[in-house]
Amino acid sequence: MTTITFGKAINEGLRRALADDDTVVLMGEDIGTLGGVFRITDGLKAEFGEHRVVDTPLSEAGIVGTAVGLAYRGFRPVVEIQFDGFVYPAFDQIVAQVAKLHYRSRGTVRMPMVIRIPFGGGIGAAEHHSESPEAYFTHTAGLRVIACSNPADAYVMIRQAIASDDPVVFLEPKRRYHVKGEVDLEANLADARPMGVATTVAAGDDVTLVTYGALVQTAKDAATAAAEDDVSIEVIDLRSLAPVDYATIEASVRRTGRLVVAHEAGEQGGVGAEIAASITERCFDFLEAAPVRVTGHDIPYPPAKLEQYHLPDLDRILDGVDRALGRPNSLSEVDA
Amino acid sequence: MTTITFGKAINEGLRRALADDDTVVLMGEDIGTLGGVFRITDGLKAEFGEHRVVDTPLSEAGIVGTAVGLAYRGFRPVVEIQFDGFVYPAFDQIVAQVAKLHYRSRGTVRMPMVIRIPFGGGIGAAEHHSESPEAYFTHTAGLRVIACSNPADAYVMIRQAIASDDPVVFLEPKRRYHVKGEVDLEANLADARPMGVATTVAAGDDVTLVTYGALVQTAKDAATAAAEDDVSIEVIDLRSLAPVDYATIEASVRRTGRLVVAHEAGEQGGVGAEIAASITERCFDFLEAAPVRVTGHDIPYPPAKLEQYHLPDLDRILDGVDRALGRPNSLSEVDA
Amino acid sequence: MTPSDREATGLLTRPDDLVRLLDATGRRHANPEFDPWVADVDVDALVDLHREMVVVRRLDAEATALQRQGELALWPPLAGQEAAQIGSARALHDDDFVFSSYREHAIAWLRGVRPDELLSVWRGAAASGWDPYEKRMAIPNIIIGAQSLHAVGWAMGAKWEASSAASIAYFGDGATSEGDVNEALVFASSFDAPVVFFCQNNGWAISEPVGLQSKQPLARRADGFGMPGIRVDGNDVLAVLAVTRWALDRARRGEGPAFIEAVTYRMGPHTTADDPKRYRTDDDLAEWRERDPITRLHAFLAASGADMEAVDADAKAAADRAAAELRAGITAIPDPEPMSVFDHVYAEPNSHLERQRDRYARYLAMFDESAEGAR
Amino acid sequence: MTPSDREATGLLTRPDDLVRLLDATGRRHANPEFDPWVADVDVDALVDLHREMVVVRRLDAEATALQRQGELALWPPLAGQEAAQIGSARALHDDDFVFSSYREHAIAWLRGVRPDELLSVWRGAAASGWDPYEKRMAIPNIIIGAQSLHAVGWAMGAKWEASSAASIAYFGDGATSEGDVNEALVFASSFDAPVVFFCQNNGWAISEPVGLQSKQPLARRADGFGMPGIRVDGNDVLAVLAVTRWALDRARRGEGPAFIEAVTYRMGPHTTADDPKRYRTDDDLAEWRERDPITRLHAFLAASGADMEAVDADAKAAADRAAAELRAGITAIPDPEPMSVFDHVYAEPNSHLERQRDRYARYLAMFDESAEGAR
Ligand SMILES: Cc1ncc(C[n+]2csc(CCOP(=O)(O)OP(=O)(O)O)c2C)c(N)n1
Ligand SMILES: Cc1ncc(C[n+]2csc(CCOP(=O)(O)OP(=O)(O)O)c2C)c(N)n1
Ligand SMILES: [Mg+2]
Ligand SMILES: [Mg+2]
Repeated sequence: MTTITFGKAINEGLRRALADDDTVVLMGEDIGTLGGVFRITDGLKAEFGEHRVVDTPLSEAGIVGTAVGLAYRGFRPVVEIQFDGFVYPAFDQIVAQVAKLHYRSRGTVRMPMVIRIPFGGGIGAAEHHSESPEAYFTHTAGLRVIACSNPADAYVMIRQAIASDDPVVFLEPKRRYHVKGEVDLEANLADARPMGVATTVAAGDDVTLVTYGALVQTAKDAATAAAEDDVSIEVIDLRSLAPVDYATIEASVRRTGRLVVAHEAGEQGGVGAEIAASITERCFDFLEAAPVRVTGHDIPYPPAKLEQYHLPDLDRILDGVDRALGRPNSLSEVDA
Repeated sequence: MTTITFGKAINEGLRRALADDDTVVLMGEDIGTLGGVFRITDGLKAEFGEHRVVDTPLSEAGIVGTAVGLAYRGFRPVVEIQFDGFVYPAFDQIVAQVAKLHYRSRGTVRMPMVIRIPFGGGIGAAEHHSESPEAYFTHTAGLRVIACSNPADAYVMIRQAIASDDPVVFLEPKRRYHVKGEVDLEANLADARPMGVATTVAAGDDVTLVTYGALVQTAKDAATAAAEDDVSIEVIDLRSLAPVDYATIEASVRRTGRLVVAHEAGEQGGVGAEIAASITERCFDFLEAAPVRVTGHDIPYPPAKLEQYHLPDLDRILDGVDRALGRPNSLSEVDA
Repeated sequence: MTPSDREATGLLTRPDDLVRLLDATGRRHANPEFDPWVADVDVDALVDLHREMVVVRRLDAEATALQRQGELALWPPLAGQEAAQIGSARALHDDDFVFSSYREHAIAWLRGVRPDELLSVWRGAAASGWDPYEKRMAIPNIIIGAQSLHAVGWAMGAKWEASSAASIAYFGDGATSEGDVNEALVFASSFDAPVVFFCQNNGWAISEPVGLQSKQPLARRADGFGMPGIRVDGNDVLAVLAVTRWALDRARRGEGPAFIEAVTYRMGPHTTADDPKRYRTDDDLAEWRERDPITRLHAFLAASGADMEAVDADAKAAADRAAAELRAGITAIPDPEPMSVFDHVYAEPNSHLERQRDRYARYLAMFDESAEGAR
Repeated sequence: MTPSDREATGLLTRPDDLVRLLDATGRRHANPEFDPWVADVDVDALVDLHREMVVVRRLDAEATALQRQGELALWPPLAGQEAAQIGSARALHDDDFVFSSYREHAIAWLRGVRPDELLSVWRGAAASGWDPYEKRMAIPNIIIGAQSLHAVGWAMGAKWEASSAASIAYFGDGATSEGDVNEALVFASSFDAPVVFFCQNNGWAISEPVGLQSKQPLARRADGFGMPGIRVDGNDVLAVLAVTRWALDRARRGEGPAFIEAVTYRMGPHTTADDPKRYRTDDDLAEWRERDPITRLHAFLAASGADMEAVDADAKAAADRAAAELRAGITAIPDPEPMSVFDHVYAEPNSHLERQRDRYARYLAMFDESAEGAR
């Protein structure tokens, strides 16, 4: 076990993947010489050379589109989109090509591509640098969507994503890049928890709180805070957003009878809508209250000084828990 | 009242908008000389000239991006995306510019743009010609998303969309283009039903069936068929997918206690998820069963010979109704 | 052009010039720069090119007929573009890799794609027709321009792996307006990728004349992206063969990408769903009929003293065989199984889709049961 | 170039040539083609250009300092690019319209944007700083290249409305690789839009040297898209003024778009969050310091016999005033109200958002109540 940052954990996972498999190639803007604007690929170009860690021209469709061609040739491209808000120019290549090529080619062409996206807010950034585009991808058949929440997972999951024969949108909660944690760099992929499986990161009885990425820590803190109030929250780190590990959530909700889903992305059509709808379908008779969503507002990401009024935080999550439990909450009068 | 096709109704709506307002300009591939591959803009270039009905180079980002510049100048651009599957190259301009510019400019820049998209399947078309991308747009703050289902609505709603100061993604169910209906060409916009309001197209007591676009007719047929079985379905034509007119749905579900949402798009993260989650939230105590979604599969749109096994049809909708009602259905054993 | 530019592109010919070895009457014109590239093309080889053009024109006509008969859902005819396609495809090595759009039936034909493999997609019976690795040709792309980036990526990989193969990206005149094609040129140049951009300028993007996409020869785009651009008479199979060989050869030798604009004409509708009468005149078409790619090679062969009766008989026989194969092929295409709608969405197990598939299977089974009950 | 090409572009200068009127030592070079465009630029006008460059360099330094002090969240310095920006912005008419990227502070300055309007965005206090219609300058765009299409659309509209105004699109060397910029060139050419593409090639796109985007002068891109491309010494304010005037003038006269590549250098980091030491050497920077845009104009003014003490004193005073305004401006920027997070998402009422807003207001009110309760 080594204690390293979240960012370093991904760096080590990428290094390991590059070392283990010659067909792995990293592509992106500023990922080579600079090591990425977040330094996630730091040192990798020096170590593996410019044909394994490729600084590309400034064009996201170009990056993903050429990566498709590389995959056609048998490579396993890992592309970096510099910030969440810059993935949209590549949207066509992702939706019409990356996601569909295995289907369209009747299984002859594999697209083992990983699209790494530092996502989410909370770092006081400029426009387009704090987005949560995950629902666009979870609604796209053919993709897998992963969000990691801690260094240990990050190290393992980036390697699992690269090893997957399906294309994976790999979301990295950028505001957690500097957080440290214990990582087992010798971890064997074969023994690792499959990336499609959710993790119960705090056990509880009263309400099930599902989230992913940066909010997992906030959710854990909420559980701790709630415990002082004698409210027992079970926190589930989703890890895989598509497909969702419903078995884990279902088992929990059948016990607790209450569900809260939290994410930074907007509410309308967000991942929370899918989980709320699916869990209602699967656990209707067990639910004691409607699933509650605690999300970013349905607004463009606001300027830095306002982001605290947009992002779900501990208090908003606890308010959501109170709503699920029927305790006094911000909407008590409204719903009454 | 005149009896015209759905396609002609849009054509007449566009003609009227062009005639009423000099700032309205139509842009797209093949919309001028050819009158569009579906002939929706037939005759308009001849009537209004090449600066009002503009054949553009083959580039969707280019079309939407230049339309943004035109809107900056005070125009009201109505752009046509030739088929649903070709909207993705314009996704960045739509999400980062069209949807956000009013917010980003603190209300100084209006984006009264309409993005017309013939959408959905059922016409035996080639790849990328039958998609239902609406959930990508309903999840995008700043956009309004409209889907019309009949000629009379189409004529009015395209004009309302053009008159709106907000950007509107306007979805036209292409397989209904040839269907005829009565249209009041003298209809006054001031008297028209607001486009944000849903329409109850069949009254019923046992279950609320919500859908939009091409499936509205299927839903009405399902209601007729179910009536013979003494099942009374209330069918709601959503019309506006963002925002959703929850007042109408809520009032219905409070009476029926049961909800079915149907759409062609995939289930995972589709519009149905949002409606199921929102209605559960709003009507939990009134629901007698979990909301049911009847949707396309979560697969890339399949080849023409398979589309009947992908698209919800009357039987699948009735099966969904049976699920909502707890009558024998395809999942009876599974759920038991 | 200054000498330094010539050096940069390796070309004497300017992108505005039209490389033509056989004119519309079938007369052979000397071209010191490109003649060497077809020095080996003897009468037999010309007869082969002629036959293949006759065959693909026939295949195209048969497919169009099949669409009219309801056997195909749609067909995008290639008529008029035989020389551009046969000439360029003949220049390819076996290990080269093709990335194409939807109209490149003749390319597929020369890559060994069988008629049933070609037709299954247009019949709506399958998402794609052939194994790209077997034919060394990717599945065609309908999203305009998208495949150009794939060709570049493939070529980047070929270079990194020190392979001697090249890729070729086929796209139309309309496609040059899409961002993807331009980005492909940027990447190809930056990475010196062994890729040839083969633009079939057939005059039209559905109803839009090429002049709407560009006011000048498309080949001129290339220079600005750091690669030679060459304009070739796309109805001259010999010239197309020559310039494509030249471009592929320099790509393979590590000299980077090149851009070819083959000036041709789409004689038929955009697809069988299109009505070109709405946007172009018969005169326009008539003019291009005069420049028919097959007629001119035929004339040249005749003037070269080939036994034209044999040539014609042989071509007709080959076309008849291919047509028969095509008609047999269409009936051999199986209708897909309903549940196959779920196949190949993912390469690996996917819990969500499996559940959805199971549920749909149960749903379909209901009808079997009720059918059984009814018996 | 052949005479016919010259005609097409209206240029004697080739896109590979660098238009330079003042060299790095401040010596004036005659240029028969572009001298007429600055024939009216007398010493007073030069002094004005000098002063504005001094002012914006100072504003830039102040803003950088404010970022270091935590008053701004981020700042993308323009240092080194003063001539490219001041020269081109001085060429604009009042009714022209600017579409820019994020580094064009000097453009904004000359368009009359106040320091507080300029800084509020970088402080994280507002989504945008000024009214685009008042300043005739759109809100800046961070999505690389996106604004180029907006400039073209605006210009298309100007043409259709027979306005005599033109638009100008500012973007960087890196941006030329994005599909949007290329599509903008296509549309501009197709519609003969009165737009000037002004590419500041400052050598870098964050850590990537321009050579990764293009192996040759970016100005050469233009010809392939049917418009003249011109390469100008971007550190020579006089030359920049001349070529931009030329380009805007022909655009206004209905001769269509033009592309200017201003060769300059980003002397500072990409943004205050960047560390250029990781990707470029001090030598590189030192070389460009020799070509400083301000020094050379200063030398030329001195050689022209201007009263340099007055010039310097005047420039310094203006810079001091601007700096004071800037520092005062930053404190004048109000922190936004929490509930303003919902403002301007839509221009019209929106039931969903209104509900969400109400609920959030209730949520925030809880804290007020508990705060009150605690009192
Ligand atoms: C991204 C995208 N936009 C629009 C279309 C619709 N479309 C199909 S073919 C075509 C014209 C293509 O013209 P060109 O590139 O010249 O090829 P050609 O058909 O002439 O072979 C268009 C607009 C599409 N398939 N993809
Ligand atoms: C679509 C998109 N991709 C990536 C980025 C991240 N990014 C911001 S600035 C920049 C470099 C831009 O370089 P250039 O166009 O030369 O402009 P400069 O910064 O030199 O002024 C990059 C890659 C972005 N803002 N937008
Ligand atoms: Mg064409
Ligand atoms: Mg730059």
